[in-house]
Amino acid sequence: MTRELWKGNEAIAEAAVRAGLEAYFGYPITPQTEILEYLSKRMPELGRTFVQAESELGAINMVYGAACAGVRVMSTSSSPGVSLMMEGLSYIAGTEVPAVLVNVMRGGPGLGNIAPSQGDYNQAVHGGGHGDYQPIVLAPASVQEAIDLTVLSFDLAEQYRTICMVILDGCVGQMMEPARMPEMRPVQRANWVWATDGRMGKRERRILTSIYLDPVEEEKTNLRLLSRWKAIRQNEVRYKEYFLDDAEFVIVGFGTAGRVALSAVRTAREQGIRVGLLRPVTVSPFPVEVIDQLAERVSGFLVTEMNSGQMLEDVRLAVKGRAPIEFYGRMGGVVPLPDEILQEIQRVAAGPLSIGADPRADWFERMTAQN
Amino acid sequence: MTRELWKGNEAIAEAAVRAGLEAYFGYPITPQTEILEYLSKRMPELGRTFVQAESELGAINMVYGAACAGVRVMSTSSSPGVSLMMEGLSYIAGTEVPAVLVNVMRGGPGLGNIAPSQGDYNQAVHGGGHGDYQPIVLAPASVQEAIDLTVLSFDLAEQYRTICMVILDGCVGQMMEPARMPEMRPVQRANWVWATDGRMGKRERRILTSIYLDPVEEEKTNLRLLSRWKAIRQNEVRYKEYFLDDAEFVIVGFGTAGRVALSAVRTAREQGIRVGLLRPVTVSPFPVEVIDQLAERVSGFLVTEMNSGQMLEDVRLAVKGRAPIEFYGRMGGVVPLPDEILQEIQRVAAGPLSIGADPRADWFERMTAQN
Amino acid sequence: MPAKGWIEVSDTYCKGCELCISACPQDVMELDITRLTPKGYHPAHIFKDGCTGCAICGLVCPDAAITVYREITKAVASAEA
Amino acid sequence: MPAKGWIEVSDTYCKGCELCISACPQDVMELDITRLTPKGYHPAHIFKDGCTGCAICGLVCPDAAITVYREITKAVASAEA
Amino acid sequence: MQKETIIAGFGGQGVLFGGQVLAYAAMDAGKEVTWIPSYGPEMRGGTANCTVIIADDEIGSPLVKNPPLAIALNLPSFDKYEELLAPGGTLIVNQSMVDREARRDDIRVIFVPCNEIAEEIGNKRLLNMVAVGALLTVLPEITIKDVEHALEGHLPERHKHLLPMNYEALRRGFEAAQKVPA
Amino acid sequence: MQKETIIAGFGGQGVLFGGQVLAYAAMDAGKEVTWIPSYGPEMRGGTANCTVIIADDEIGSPLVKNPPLAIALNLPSFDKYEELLAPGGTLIVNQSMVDREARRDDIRVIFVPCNEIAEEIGNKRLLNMVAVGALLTVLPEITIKDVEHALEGHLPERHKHLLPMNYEALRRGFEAAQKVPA
Amino acid sequence: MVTSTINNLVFQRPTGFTETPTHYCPGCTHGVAHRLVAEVLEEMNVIDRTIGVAPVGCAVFAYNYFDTDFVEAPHGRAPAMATGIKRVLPDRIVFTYQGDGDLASIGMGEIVHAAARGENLTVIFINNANYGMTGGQMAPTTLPGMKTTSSPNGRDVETQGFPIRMAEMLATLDGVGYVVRRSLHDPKNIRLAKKAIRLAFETQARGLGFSMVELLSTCPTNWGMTPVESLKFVEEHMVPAFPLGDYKVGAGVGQIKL
Amino acid sequence: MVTSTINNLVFQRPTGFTETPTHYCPGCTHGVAHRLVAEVLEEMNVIDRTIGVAPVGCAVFAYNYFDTDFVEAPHGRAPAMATGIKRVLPDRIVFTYQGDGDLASIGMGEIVHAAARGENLTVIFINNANYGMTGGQMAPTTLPGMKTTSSPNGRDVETQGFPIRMAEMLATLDGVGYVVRRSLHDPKNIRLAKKAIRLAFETQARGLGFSMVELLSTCPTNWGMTPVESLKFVEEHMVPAFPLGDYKVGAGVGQIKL
Ligand SMILES: Cc1ncc(C[n+]2csc(CCOP(=O)(O)OP(=O)(O)O)c2C)c(N)n1
Ligand SMILES: Cc1ncc(C[n+]2csc(CCOP(=O)(O)OP(=O)(O)O)c2C)c(N)n1
Ligand code: SF4
Ligand code: SF4
Ligand code: SF4
Ligand code: SF4
Ligand code: SF4
Ligand code: SF4
Ligand SMILES: [Mg+2]
Ligand SMILES: [Mg+2]
Repeated sequence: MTRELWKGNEAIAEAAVRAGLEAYFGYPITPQTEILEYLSKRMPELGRTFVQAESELGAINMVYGAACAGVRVMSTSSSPGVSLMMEGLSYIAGTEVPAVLVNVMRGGPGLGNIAPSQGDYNQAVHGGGHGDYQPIVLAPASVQEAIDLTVLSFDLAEQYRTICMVILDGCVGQMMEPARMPEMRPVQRANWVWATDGRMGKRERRILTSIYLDPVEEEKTNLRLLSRWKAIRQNEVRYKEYFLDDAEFVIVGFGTAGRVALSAVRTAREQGIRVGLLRPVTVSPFPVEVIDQLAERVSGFLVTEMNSGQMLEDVRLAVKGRAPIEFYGRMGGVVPLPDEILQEIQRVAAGPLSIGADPRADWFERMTAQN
Repeated sequence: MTRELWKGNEAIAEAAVRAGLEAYFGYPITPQTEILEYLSKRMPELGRTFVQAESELGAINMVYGAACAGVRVMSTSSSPGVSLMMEGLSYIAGTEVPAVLVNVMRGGPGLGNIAPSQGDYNQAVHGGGHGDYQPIVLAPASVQEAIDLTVLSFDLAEQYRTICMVILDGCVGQMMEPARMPEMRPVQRANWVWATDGRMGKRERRILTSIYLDPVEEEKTNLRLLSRWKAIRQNEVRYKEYFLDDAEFVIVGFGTAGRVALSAVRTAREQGIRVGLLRPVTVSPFPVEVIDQLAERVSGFLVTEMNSGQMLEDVRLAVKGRAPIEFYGRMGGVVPLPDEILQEIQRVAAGPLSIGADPRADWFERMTAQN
Repeated sequence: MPAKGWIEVSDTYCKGCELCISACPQDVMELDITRLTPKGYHPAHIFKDGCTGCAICGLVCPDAAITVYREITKAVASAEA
Repeated sequence: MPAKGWIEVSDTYCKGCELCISACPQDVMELDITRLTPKGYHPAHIFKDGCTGCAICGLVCPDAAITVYREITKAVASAEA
Repeated sequence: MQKETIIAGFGGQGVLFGGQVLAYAAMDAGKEVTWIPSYGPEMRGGTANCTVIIADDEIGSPLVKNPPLAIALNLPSFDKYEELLAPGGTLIVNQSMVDREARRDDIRVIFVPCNEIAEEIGNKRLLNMVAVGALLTVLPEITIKDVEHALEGHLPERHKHLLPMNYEALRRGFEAAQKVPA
Repeated sequence: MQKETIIAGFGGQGVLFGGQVLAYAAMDAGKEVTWIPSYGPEMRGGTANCTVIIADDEIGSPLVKNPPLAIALNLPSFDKYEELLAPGGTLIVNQSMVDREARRDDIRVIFVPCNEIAEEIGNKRLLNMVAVGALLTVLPEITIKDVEHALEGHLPERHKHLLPMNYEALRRGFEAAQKVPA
Repeated sequence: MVTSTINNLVFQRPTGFTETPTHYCPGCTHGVAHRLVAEVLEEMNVIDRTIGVAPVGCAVFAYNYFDTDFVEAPHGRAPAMATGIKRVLPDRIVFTYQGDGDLASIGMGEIVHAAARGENLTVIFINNANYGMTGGQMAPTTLPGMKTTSSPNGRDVETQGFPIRMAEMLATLDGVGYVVRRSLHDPKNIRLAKKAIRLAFETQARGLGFSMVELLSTCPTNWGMTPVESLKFVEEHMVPAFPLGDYKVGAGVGQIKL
Repeated sequence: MVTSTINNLVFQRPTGFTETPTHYCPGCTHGVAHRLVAEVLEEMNVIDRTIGVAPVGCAVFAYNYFDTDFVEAPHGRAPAMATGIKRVLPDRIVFTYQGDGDLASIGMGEIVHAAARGENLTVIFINNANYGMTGGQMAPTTLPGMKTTSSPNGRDVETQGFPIRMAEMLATLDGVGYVVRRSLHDPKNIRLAKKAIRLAFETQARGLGFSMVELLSTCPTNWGMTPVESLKFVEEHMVPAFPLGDYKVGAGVGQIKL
C-alpha cells in the first residue's frame, strides 16, 4: 500500500474499518469527534452498524451487547466520556467478552480543556472500574502506530477475551502524517463458543453474565482473568527503543511525550550526552523486563509524561531502587517541547542523582519554584 | 458517651449526622443500603435534606451541587455504583469543593456479588476518574473506626477542599460492635470564601467550574491540587501498628484483611514467630515513611488484601527492593480466615525469601496450584 | 353435566402461595398441610370433586407448577352403522 | 406625526449579524462597512431618518449591543397659567 | 480471654437476635464483642447464621473457621458445625429438629429440646433463648443475669411484656443443659 | 535534514490548507512529514496556525518552540513569530496585512504582498499559495513542481478548475520572494 | 349409543422454560410474567432465535429460566445492551425484562432513547412499586403515601416526588410502535397481559418499532402482605394510579391479526 | 401652547448582565435567550439571590455573562446539580440553562427525574437541533432528513431515530408546574418567550414545582446559514416539527398575574 497523508483520528476510524469493525457505538466529544463523524459516513456505506448513542453510558453498554453477540465492536471517546464508561468496562471485563475502546485524552480533571494530555494513564492501566481486572492498553505515538495498534487491538481483545484500550492524546489524534493503511479485511464472524447470538437450532442456550453470587465462584472467575493476564504479560509486551545500547541515562515516555523526548535525545546525543529513549507501546502490560535489565546498568532514568507522574510509578516498581529516577511532566493540556526535555536531560546528566529521592516531590518543587 | 452496640452501616450514617451532615444524596445498593435507609428516616426528622436520587450519577452530581453551595454533604454507595460516579468525582476534584463519599465495597468485577471485598482500592486511591487528582481515602477496620473516620472525613474534606472517601468492606458494614458516638455537632455553615450560595447583597458573584480552556491555567490548577496533596501527605498519614518494635516480619493489611491478620499475628507470636502488623488507616495518603523505615530493618513483608494485590504495589513502592515482599489475597468476596494468614506467616517465616521475586505472580501460582 | 377435569401440582415448583386456591372458581383446592415439598412448602392440591379443568389455577400460578387435564366425552358411531 | 427615536450600537458587543437590520420595521439600519469593531466586525448603525424608537432592533439583538431612545413630546401649562 | 460462638438455624428461628442478645450481654459485662451475620444475596428463606466473639482485648477477625462453641438449631446446621467445631469444643443442638446422634467424640454435644421447652413456656418463638440459656453453661464469662439485663435493655418495647417468658426460657435452657452429663 | 515551518494567520486565510499542501508535497517527495494544527476550543474566528515538519528520518516532536521557518499572514502572527523564530531563520510576512518593519536583525524577514498578488491573479483566497510559493525560496528540499503535484493530487474535485490559478500564485509568490534582497 | 372419553391436556408448564425452579418469593407475579413470555415465545416458535436481556433486580436470574440465550445487563442499561445485540443480529428476537427501579429510575435515559430511536426491541416492564431485590426501597413508581424502607413515613410527594407513568410518557415518542399497560392481578387481566405480550413481540417480528408492555406486579415480601392480599392491593391501589390501557398502538400494529 | 421634549431611554442592555461580550457566533440566538433571562431576573429583582447552572455545550461559559453566582455542571447533569443546590438553599432562585444534546440526550435521566420530583427549579432549554459546541453533530432534536456532521446523508429515522419533543414528554409528569415551548425567530415570539421565562421563574418563586421553557434557537455556524436565514429555518422547519404552545400549566401557575 502507498503512503497517504492521514489525520490520526480518521486513520484510527479507517483502520478499524479495515480490521473488520462490524459495529460502532459512540458519542461526540472533542478531540475525538472526527472518529465518530468519519464512521457515521463510512459504516453505513458498507452496510455496517453505526449508532450515535444517547451518551457514553449508552455507548459502552451497546458495545457490551454487541460484544456478547460476538462481533468486532468499538467505541471511542475522550476523558470525561471514558469516566462514564467505568461501570460498563468492569462488566465487560467480568463477562470476559472482547471489546475495543479508544480514549483520545484531554486536559483534566473535570471538564478541563481539549488540549492534549496523558492524564488518564492510571484510569486506563490500573483499572478505573470497580473490582480486579486488567485491560490491555496500547499507546501509539504516530499516525502509523495509531493505525497498526488499532488493528492489533481487535486481535488481542478477541484472543484474550479482554478489553483492549488505545490511549492517545490530541496531538496524535489531530496530527497528519504519511501512513500506510492495511488491506481491507473481510468481515467474518468467528464462531465463538461463548457468543450469545441465538441458538438457531444449532446448540444449547448460552448465558453471558458477570454475577457470581457465590464468592468462591467469583474468585475462580478472578483467577481465570489473572491467568489470561499472565499470558498477556508473557506474550504481548511491546516497546520501542532508541540509542539504548550504550545509554548511560534512559528516558522513559509514551505517546507524544515519548516522541517529543526523541527530539531532545537526538540533540543531547549531538552534545555528547549518552542518553537513550524507551517508549512503551503497550503501557499495559508494562515493559517491566527491559527496564529491569536497564536498571542493572544505567546510572539514571528520566520519566517524562503529560501528567503528574502516573507511569512514573510503574517505572519505579520495575527499577526497585537500583537506579535514580527523575521525573518531568506537564499537565492540563500543556505539551512539553524538546527544549524543556533537553534541559532536563542536561540537568540529570550533570547530576548528582539520589536513589532515595522522591522524583515526583522534587519535580513539584521545581515546577512551583519556577512558576 | 457510653458504649452502644452499633451496626457498621448505621454507625456511619449516625456519625455523619452527628458530624453535621446537612444533605445526603444516594441510591440503594447492597451492602450499603442500610446507610441510605437509616438516613431516609433520620435526616427528615432533623429537618435536613435526604434525597434518594434517580441513580448514582444523579446522586454524585447532587452532592456536587450541594458542595458548591458550601454545606456538609455525603453520598454512599457500593462498587458498581461508585464506578458510575467517576466523572462526577473528577469534576468535584477539578472544582476544588469538599465532598465525602463512602464505598462499602463488594465482590467484582461487574455485578459480581455482595460479599465483602477490597477490590476497589486502586479505583479509590489511584483515581478512577480522568485527569490528575488525589482524594483522601480512609479505611476503617472496626465500627468505632468507621464512626471516627466518618467524622474525620468531613473535616479533612473541608480543610483541604478535596474529596474524602471512606472505603470499607461488607464485614465492617454488617458487623455489630460496641462503639461510642460523638456528641451531636450543631449544623453551622462555615462562611466559605468560595461557596456559590447566592450574593445576597453581601458580595461579588462567584463561579465554581472545572473548565480551564487555557492549558497553562489548567496546569496551575493541577499544581494547586498538588500543593494541597503535598500538605495532606505531610499532615494526614494515619496507621495502626501491632508488635512492630521487635518484629522480624511485618504484615501489611487494611480494613478487615488487617484485623483478620491481627488474629493470625497473635497466634504466630504464641508460636514464637516475631511478626508484627501494620494496618494503614489512611490508604491515601499511604503510610510510606513507616514502611520505608521498616524496610531498613525487617527481613520480610507479607501484604494481605481482599483483592489481587492492589495496595501491594504501594508497599512495593515504599520498600524499593530493600526487603522481600510476599502477598496473600482472596478475591471476589472471599474473606480470608486467620488460619490462612497464619499459614502464610509460617511459610514466610520458614523462608527462603527472594527480593527479586514477583509477589503477585508467585501468589497466583500458589492459588492456582492449590485450586 | 359439567366437564370433568383434574390437575397435577409439581412438588418441584409449588411454593404454597395459595394464588391458585383463591382463584379456583370451584373452590376445590387447598394446601396439603400433610405434606412438605423439598423446599419445605405445603403444596396445593385438589381436596374434593368438582374440578372442571378450567385451567384458571394454572393461569395464575407464578411457578408454572400446575398441569391441567380435562375429560372430553363425545359420541361415536357404533361399529355396525 | 410618528414618535422620533434613535439608537446607539456598542462596538464592544455588536458582531454585525444583521438581525436588527432585517428586523427594523423602518428599514433605517445597515452595517457600517466603513468601520471595524475591535473584534473585526462591521457594526450596525442607522443610515437614515425614520427611526421611531420602537426598540425592535434591541429586542432581536443577540448581543445586547443596542440602546434605544425615544423623544416624547407633551404639552405643559405655560408659566402664567 | 476470647471465645467464638456460631449460632445457626433456619431464617425464622431467631438466630440473629439470639446472637445479638449475647453480644449486648457481653458489652454490658464490659467485654469486647463482635457480632456478624452471614449476609447472602437477597434470597428469601434458607439458613442463617451469625458469629459472636467475646473477648477481653481488641478483637481481630470477626470470623472463625473452627469455633470452640456453636448452637445448631436445625439439622443442616448440626451437620455443618459438628464438622467445623474445634476439638474440645461444645455444640448446643436443638434436639427437637434433629433425629440423629453425635458423630464426633472429641467434642461435647449437648442436646436440648428447644422447641418443646419453648412451647411448654407458651411461645415457640423463644426456642432461641432456650438455646442461649443452654450455651451459658459453657460460657461462664456471661451470666444469666447479664443476658437478662441485655434483654431488658434491648428488647423492642412492643415485646417487653414477653420479658418474664424470655427469662424463663433462658433458665430452662440452662437447667436442661446442666442436666446433660459432661 | 529536518526543517520546521509554522504557518499562522486569521482563520479565513487558508493557513491549515497551506500547511497541508506543503505536507503532501513533502510526502510525495518521499520525505517524512508531520502537520499539526493548533486546535483550540470551539471558538469561532480568531487566529489559527499549523506546524509542518519535513525531515529525512523519523520525526520526533511534531511541535517546536523556535522554528527556523515561518509564514505570518497577519500582524498578530508577525508579532508572535518574529519573536519566536530561531536565530538565522527566515520569516515570510504577508505585507498586505502588516504596517511595520521587522525588529530583529538576526533573522531574515521577507515581505510579500500576498493579498494584492492574489487579487491580481483574480482570487484573493489564493493568498496562502502565494505565501507558500515565497516559502519555497528558502525550502529547497521542496520544489514548486512538488507542490503543484500535491495540489493536483489533493485539491478537492470541485476546486480542480482553480489549479492553474494556484500554480500561478505559487510562481508569483516565489518570484516576489526572490526579488527581495537577501 | 356408544360414547368414548379422551383425556385432554389443557394446560402445562411452557417448554420455553428450563426446568429450574425460580428464586422468586412465593406468590410473586414476576413468575406469572415469566410464564407468559415463555408461552408467547413458544407459540411464536422463536425460542430458538431469541436473546433475552436480564436486568439488575429480582429478575437478575431470569436467564436461568428461559430456554433462550441470555445476557445480564448493568442496572438500567438493558435497552442499550439490547440495542447493541439487535443492531448486529436484526433477524433475532431481542427482549429486555426490567423492573421499575431498573427501567424508570437509573435506566430512564436508555429506555427513552431506545424508544425514540424506534429500536425493534420488546421490553417487559415489571412495575411493582418498589425495589424488590434490595429490600423494598422507594421506586419512581411507588404510590404517594406508600411506606417503603426509604420512605419510612410514606412517600411524601413534596420531597420525594410523584410516581412516573412510563407507558404514558413513552407514548409521546414517534419511535414507539406499541406501548400498553396491563396487570397480573386476576385471570382476566393475565389473559389480556398475554395478548399484549404477544402483540409486542409481533410488533418486533414485523419491524414495526419499539414495543413495551408495562405489567402491574406484586411484591408480597416487601409489601408485607400475603400473595393473595397483594393481588387485591394491585387491583385497589395500583390500577387506579396506573390506568390499564393501550397508550400507543402504531398504525401497522393495529393491523396485526393473531 | 408650550411643549417640552423629554428623551426617554426605552431599551438598554440589562443590568443583570456582566460587561463581558459573549463568545457566541454572530447572530446566534443563544444570546437572545441569555438577554431575556437577565431581563426577567432583573425585573423580578432576584439577581442577588440567583444561582445559575451552566451546561456543557456552547453555553458552557454562560457563567461569564450573568451577574449571579454560577456553577458549571458535567454534560447533562445540570438538573441534578441544581437539585443539590436548591434543596440546601430553598430560598434561592436556581436555574439551569441547557442545550438539546445536554438535556435531551445525555441528560435525559436527570431532567425527567428533576421534573418528576417536582424540584422547584427553572430550566431554560435551548433547542437548536444539533450539537453546536462540538461542531454540529446530530442531536435528539435534529429534524428528519437534516444533514449534520454525524448524519452526513441527512437524519435517517429508520436507523437514527425520531426527534424527541421534550416539552410534550415532560408534560406527562405530575411534578411539573409549568412547561411550554416558545421560539426566538421574530420579535413577536421573542416577546412571548420572555413572558414564558418570567412565568417559569415566578412558578419557582412561588414553589409551584418544576418549570421549563423550551426555546427554538438557531445555530447559523453549523447550519451553514446566515443568521437571518437561520431565523427563517426556525420558522419554516422547526416550528412545524416542534409546535409552540403551553404543554402544562399547573393550577397554581394559571392564577399568577403579572
Ligand atoms: C449501579 C447499581 N446501582 C444499584 C444497584 C443495586 N440494585 C440492585 S437491584 C436494584 C433495584 C431493583 O428494583 P427493580 O428494578 O424495581 O426490580 P425488582 O427487584 O423490584 O423487580 C438496585 C438498586 C446495582 N446493582 N447497581
Ligand atoms: C461526558 C461528555 N460527553 C461529551 C462531551 C462533549 N460535548 C461537549 S458539548 C456537547 C454537546 C453540546 O450540544 P448541546 O447540548 O445541544 O448544546 P449547544 O452547543 O448546541 O448549545 C458535547 C457532546 C462532554 N464534554 N462530556
Ligand atoms: S399457585 Fe402454584 S405455587 Fe402457588 S400454591 Fe398454587 S400451585 Fe403452588
Ligand atoms: S382447573 Fe379450574 S376447577 Fe380445576 S382446580 Fe384448576 S381452577 Fe379449579
Ligand atoms: S428602534 Fe425601531 S425603528 Fe429605530 S432602528 Fe430600531 S427597530 Fe428600527
Ligand atoms: S443585532 Fe446586534 S449584534 Fe447583530 S448587527 Fe445588530 S446590533 Fe450588531
Ligand atoms: S422481593 Fe418482591 S419482587 Fe422480589 S421476588 Fe420477592 S416478592 Fe418478588
Ligand atoms: S456553534 Fe451554533 S450554537 Fe454555538 S454559538 Fe455558534 S451558532 Fe451558536
Ligand atoms: Mg421493582
Ligand atoms: Mg444544541
